[in-house]
Amino acid sequence: MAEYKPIRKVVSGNYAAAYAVKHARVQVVAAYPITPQTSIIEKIAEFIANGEADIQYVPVESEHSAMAASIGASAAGARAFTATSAQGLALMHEMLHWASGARLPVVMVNVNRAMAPPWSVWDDQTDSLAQRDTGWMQFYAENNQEVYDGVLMSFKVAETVNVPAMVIESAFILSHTYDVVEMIPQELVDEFLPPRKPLYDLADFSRAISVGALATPNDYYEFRYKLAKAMEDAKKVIKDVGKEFGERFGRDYSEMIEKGYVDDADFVFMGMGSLMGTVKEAVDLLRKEGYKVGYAKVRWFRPFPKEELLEIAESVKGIAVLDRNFSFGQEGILFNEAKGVLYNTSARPIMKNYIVGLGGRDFTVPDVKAIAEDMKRVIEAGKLDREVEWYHLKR
Amino acid sequence: MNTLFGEKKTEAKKIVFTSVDQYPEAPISLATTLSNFTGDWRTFIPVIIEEKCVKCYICWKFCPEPAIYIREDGYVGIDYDYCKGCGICANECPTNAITMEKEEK
Amino acid sequence: MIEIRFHGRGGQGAVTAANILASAAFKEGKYVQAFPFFGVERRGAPVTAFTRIDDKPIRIKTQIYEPDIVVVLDPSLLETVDVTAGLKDGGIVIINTEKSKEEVLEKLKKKPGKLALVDATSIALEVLGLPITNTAILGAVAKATGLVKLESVQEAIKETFSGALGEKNAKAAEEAFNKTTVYEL
Amino acid sequence: MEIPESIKKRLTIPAEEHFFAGHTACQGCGASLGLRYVLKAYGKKTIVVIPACCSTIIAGAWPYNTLDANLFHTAFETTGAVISGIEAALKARGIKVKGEDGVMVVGWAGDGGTADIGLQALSGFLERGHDAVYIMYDNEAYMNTGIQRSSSTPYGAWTTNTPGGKMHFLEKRHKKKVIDIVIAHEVPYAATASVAFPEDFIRKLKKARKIPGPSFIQLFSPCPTGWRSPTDKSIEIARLAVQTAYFPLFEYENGKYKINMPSPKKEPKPIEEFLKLQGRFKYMTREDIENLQAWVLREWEKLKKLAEVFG
Repeated sequence: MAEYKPIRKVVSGNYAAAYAVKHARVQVVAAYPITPQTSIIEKIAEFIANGEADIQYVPVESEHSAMAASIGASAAGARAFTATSAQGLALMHEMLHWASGARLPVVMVNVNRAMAPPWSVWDDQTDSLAQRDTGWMQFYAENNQEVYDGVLMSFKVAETVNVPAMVIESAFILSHTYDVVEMIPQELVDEFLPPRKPLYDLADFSRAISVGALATPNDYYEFRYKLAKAMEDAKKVIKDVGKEFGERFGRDYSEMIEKGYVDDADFVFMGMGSLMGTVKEAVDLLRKEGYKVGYAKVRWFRPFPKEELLEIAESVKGIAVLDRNFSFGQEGILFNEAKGVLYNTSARPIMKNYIVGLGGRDFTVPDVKAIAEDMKRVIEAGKLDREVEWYHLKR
Repeated sequence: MNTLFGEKKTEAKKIVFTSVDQYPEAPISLATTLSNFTGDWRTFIPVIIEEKCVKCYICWKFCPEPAIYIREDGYVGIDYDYCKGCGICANECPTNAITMEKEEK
Repeated sequence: MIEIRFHGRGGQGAVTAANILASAAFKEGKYVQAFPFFGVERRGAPVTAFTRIDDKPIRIKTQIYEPDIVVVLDPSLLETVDVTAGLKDGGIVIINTEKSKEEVLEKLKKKPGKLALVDATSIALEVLGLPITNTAILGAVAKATGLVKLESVQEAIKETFSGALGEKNAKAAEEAFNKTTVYEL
Repeated sequence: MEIPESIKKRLTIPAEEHFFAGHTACQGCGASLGLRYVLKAYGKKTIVVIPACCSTIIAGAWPYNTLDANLFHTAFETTGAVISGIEAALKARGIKVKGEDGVMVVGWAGDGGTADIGLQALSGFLERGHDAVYIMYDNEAYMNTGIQRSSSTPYGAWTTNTPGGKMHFLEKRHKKKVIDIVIAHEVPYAATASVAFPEDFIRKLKKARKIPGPSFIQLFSPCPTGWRSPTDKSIEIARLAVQTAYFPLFEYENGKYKINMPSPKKEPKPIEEFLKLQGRFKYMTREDIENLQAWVLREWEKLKKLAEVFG
């Protein structure tokens, strides 16, 4: 193994994604422009134009076709990548099922953006979380570094378990924010991520195969189980790949939930994506002020890290779940998932759901402090006043 | 074996799995449809009158199954395991060398 | 952590200025973050961009509400935008203007600790032949704040714009660096 | 079994079969014949993409494959996009596509999946210029879901959602001219073909293989089930569609039109000859038939003019 000397660059989250695509030696990119994803494909096009990347770029006429073309490319043995956001992701929905059902390890970056109407181009997780049941893995990046690392790791995990993966970054807060990213020299990426070995290959004519034919009720069920099992197996692969990544490049991702101050915390903030950067900053300040608070950043939402969540829940009195998303008629989506995990266990922390930052409403350090104050009060009272708090709501 | 698909047909098997472990990881096919004998769909059966056959192979050309094959002697044969009895061969035969007859099963 | 806010108009390169400043600080071993106001940018409309500079990794992901430094790329913005909004006590304001210290102070809602003035538009017109002031103003930022060296700014400029364009822009920064007047208030 | 060389020489279409029997197409199905011809023309080094349509079923339920070639089943509206992605992957992997010995990437979609829900993906495929062949097998309605009208359904036709009845609720619009939309993309090669003329169809498939860029073939493909026609009449009906100039066979190659059939010099047969064999047209009034006949002749004149001016 060659010695690791990182290349540090100041790049946007979108450029970090594009660099990762280049370094992963992606062979086919089929994508459609949409704010705020567009600069990912612009940067990839620039790499191609400069002769820096040997990629077949298919400028499709819609996101539905972007995913369809990616599926075709992946089925024909190529390493395929696409990127989208919000409305585009919703348009792809049908084909997301197709990618996972055909067991194709397509990797996609979704730039989290709120769904319209009203029109919005700002950060909101409802677009990706609405794809929860499509059989895609979901990795939520906190910062640009995690966008870059996430894309590289996702290819490795996806191609090991033959399940597609989505790397999710916040609109503007990451996509258009320049930040320091440590990139990995190409030869070291190559060692970490060897060429793809497909499960099947449409370009192999040694035996004629059909993929995805009609399966009767007698057979369909078993294929669903296979996918469920692969997603479950992915947990170990994710942890192993995350550990390997840490050993090679110094950034450990062996935990599906990144934890801070959990061991002696009364309560923790739980959430996903860029808002957890602000939470970490705030938690440090709160600690200095004497609050016994920690954080639990959910990196992988699918497969869901049940076991790690349970460990946290057993050691704290309360969990404040921060959801930049909402499931109408119910509650925040991460909150809903986390509560569900704990039902059949003995862990019974008080859990309160804070709906924050929908449609890009800025979520700041003072906001975290205010929520900490509220959560402290709830824990002291030993009971919930209300389960779901629309924190930012103008009243 | 004197049929269109010869050995492939004799080897064709129905595949029935009883355990999830037997299934492939992805829904890829494992066999041809040759094990599916569609001949029992038939109500009318094409019968070749060899004396009238001029070996034009139009029937062979237009068989949608395909269930008509060309024999070594140049005449055509019908693989009744697959022939669904649509009657195109009889309708297209320029010399009326194929007739459709009610099949007794 | 130092937080800087840029005010400009769409098309003047405020966002690029924020990025170049971040790159320059990055060259000097700092951790940086640069981003536009998360809005819908249109040519001519007032725009805001931000830079954060720190000695340790920057985790905070919010907009900047209480800047240490404010940089104004277009003098006309003083008429319509409260550029000193949230400015920390003793903060620095850097303005592209031909006007005098007194005239400028009259327009500012909050008195800064330090005021730096430079006629970046004239410099840009002279050196680049275009009234795009984002690179020139960075020379003034280097001069007034000492946050980054002029050389780092010039290097970052040349990485952003290649060839002769980069050279010219680096020269504009240098001109501005030399022509900036700094007032301790 | 092997066909003797002496006989092979006399065959008008390739002897090789890459389409297995045992498939589950209806009796007298035109689409299954079409697929058989495609594979005769292209052989087993072919990747066929099939969206939701009758051919999904015809090609075999899991775990069986009717094609002696690789087949990818995809969603209804995605044929154009999926063949684009496959072609891009093959190129990325340095695998030869099209030409004499390259891999053939073939989209095989029905008229609903092409003229309606798949039109956008088809357009994208055509305008981007991928090296693949898109075949629309045209049975003039949504047959797989139980005979609903598509934009390719002809004027006056009965379908289950244009059922006639006392309000005379039949298809009121003429057939969408998908081939004209395709030609508007300035594709290198577009053609119409018919299962009744396999030699012509296979010649066109082979031409599509040689010409770089995207090719499109609209294949007239009778459906006895949906057309309420006797199963043995499929070829006869398809032949009459050409002879009446209802579905003339022509080619568009690099800007030039060429009519193959029927002869532009002869008067086409009256449309009734085509209509009378099919139960789907039995609710048409005399006026309906006249309207359809007028449309057929008008379009035929138009095509003849195009061939004359841009021949």
